Amino acid sequence: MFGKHAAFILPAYAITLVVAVALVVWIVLGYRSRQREIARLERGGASRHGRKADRASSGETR
Amino acid sequence: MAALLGRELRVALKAGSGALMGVLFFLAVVTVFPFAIGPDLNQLGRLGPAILWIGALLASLLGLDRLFALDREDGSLDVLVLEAHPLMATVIAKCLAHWLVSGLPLILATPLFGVMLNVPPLGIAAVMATLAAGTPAITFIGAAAAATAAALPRGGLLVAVLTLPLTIPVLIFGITATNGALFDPDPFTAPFLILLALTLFSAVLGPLAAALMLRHSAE
Amino acid sequence: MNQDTQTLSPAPSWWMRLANPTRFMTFADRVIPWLAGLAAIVAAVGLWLGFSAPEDYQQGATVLIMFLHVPAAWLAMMCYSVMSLSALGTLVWRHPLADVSLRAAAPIGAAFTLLALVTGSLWGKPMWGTWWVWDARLTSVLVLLIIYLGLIALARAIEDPVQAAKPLAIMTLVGFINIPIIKFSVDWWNTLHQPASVSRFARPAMDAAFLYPLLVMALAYTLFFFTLHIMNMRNEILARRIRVLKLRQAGR
Amino acid sequence: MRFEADTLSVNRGLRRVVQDVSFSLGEGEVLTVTGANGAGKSTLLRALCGLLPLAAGRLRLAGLGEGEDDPLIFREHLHYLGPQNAMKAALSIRENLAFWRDFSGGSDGLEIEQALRAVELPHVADLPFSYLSTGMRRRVAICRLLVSKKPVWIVDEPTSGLDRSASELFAGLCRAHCADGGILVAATHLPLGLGKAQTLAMETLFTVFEGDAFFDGEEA
Repeated sequence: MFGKHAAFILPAYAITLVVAVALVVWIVLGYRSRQREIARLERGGASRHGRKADRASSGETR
Repeated sequence: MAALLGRELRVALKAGSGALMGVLFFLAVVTVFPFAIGPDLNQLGRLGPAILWIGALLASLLGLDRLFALDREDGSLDVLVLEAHPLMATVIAKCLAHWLVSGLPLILATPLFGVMLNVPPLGIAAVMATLAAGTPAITFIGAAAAATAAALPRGGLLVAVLTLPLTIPVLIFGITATNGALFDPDPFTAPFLILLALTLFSAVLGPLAAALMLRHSAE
Repeated sequence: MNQDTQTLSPAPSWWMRLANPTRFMTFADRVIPWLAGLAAIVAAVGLWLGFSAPEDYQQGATVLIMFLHVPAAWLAMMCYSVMSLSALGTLVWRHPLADVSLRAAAPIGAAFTLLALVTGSLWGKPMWGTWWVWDARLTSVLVLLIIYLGLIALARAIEDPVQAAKPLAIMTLVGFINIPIIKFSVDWWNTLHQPASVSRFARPAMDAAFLYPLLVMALAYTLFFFTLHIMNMRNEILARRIRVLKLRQAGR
Repeated sequence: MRFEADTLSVNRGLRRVVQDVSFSLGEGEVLTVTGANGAGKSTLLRALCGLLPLAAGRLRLAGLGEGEDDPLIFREHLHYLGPQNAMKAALSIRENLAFWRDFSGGSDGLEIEQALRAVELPHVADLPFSYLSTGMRRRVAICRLLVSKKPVWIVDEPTSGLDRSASELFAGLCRAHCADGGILVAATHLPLGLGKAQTLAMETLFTVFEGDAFFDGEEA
């Protein structure tokens, strides 16, 4: 199917796939760990509104 | 502007370390090459101009972060930014002073190092001419990165990394012009003029970017 | 800055609507799955087209690598343009998410540039027997990679992202202005040193069989890039929220 | 000439450090800014000189005509004495002061000898700056304000490193500056002894974050 250059075509596709998957995985893991981190921090009381919540503002909570 | 140029020169001469460091580093680089390439003189002679250029480029890159860092440390950067009418003029004055202190000595040292590398006199003259035309461009381009890194702890390395790719055209035309002077078929004037054009272009772009960076010295 | 920055240049309304991180996050959550799906489909079509294309008489099957190499090089350039646009967003329009977009795009751009270099050398090996040839285009892509990594180093060097926004934007634009100069000087340098034969690396005249898969793959790469870019922007916004929460905790 | 600020707010990165500061200073008037460390005194002063961007509010040096409400333009009429001395250690006092006089362009300032006598350092003109003690260095830094005349002085911890008599000296210089129609904004811990002066006590803002607007999306 790839003839004599298979030794170059396959690695090319393999590396492209590896890099693409690595990028996706790195970003998705980053997203998940950051969400967990925010949840942990917000549970720990450091809510984003801080003093602003005392002031009568809309303060819609996400 | 003249006042700033005067002060910068007096500081550099009094402190004296700036100029010397650059030339010493240049000497170190030039000395290292023969160990790698071997003592064969005519081979060194052929590669001489390239070694001189690389040495000068690296030496001026590493001296760049001192352009603003010293002023930030003693607080005069804030006042310079405050008082400067056109801030770009102040940056250009500082770049010129820095070039006179660290760029010019490299050019003056070129004959000595050129002889060490068995570079023919014509080659040495060509390298000096192209360095004279090219090294200001390195200082100007580096001014923007130096302004960025002034407040950072290990700013020097960052300046070199940020500036190196931008100075590649200067290196290319510097060496092409030098070879043009040495070997007949190759042109000399065309690359040399392009080199001058690069310097003029970076004399505008670099200080403009550096001035923009310094306008709100956020630290 | 002086007080009238808002009236500096009225940006299009939907764009400014996106300027607000919370709305951007909901927009991102909605659009990412679709974009990812579309990218996958287009990539599949591209690959199918590519593999069914007849073998090139000159390069044999290695033309298949070109379908990866050329789009990657295009994306490396396109990504830097997106970063430069974001840099303008920071400096000129003061768009709050411009810096987030610039920082999110940098690592992806660097990855595509790396990909272009690797596939380029894999493509060149069967033809010249060496893994790396100082061809004008490959060298320019290499210099572009150094610029990318320099910007990423700068982004990590300055601790506070908001204070790093301006230096990053300025250095991105300085890089952007210099890229054509670097391209020009590398081409000049290349023609001086390279005997004409080696620069055969220039793409052979394209016939349709190769052009379509190439364009489809380029579209797939672009969709893939925007998916990753929006996802990474989402990460960057979350990272800044974490920073605010931690600063607040420190302040307590 | 009036130096007016209207609900100034300044950020350091995402942190709101200065919130809704207002003042109005006529000629001869003094504003002393007090507050604990980290309360934002230095940040406010740097913002007044245009060294830091304003997050909100307006700043004007009225009476200047064109460019009077843009700190980047009117700051040429300001002297800023920061926590550091802005002098080159390797150069002599005379060279340092001569440079700042020429660079600032103030033609009608005091002569260098006069300025040094005003801070009681007549004999040091030709010594390198590095030879001086911290107190003497601070006094030379104050001389920079004398060698070129500017209507507005913005000084941050001017008396740091100064003993009682030197602080008295500085207070005298400030009184002379104000008597001459100058405006003074000083951030300081110890009282400057300047008699009638507006005061601005700054308290540390921990909880209010510019970030709130950035993340909660009240306004774009």
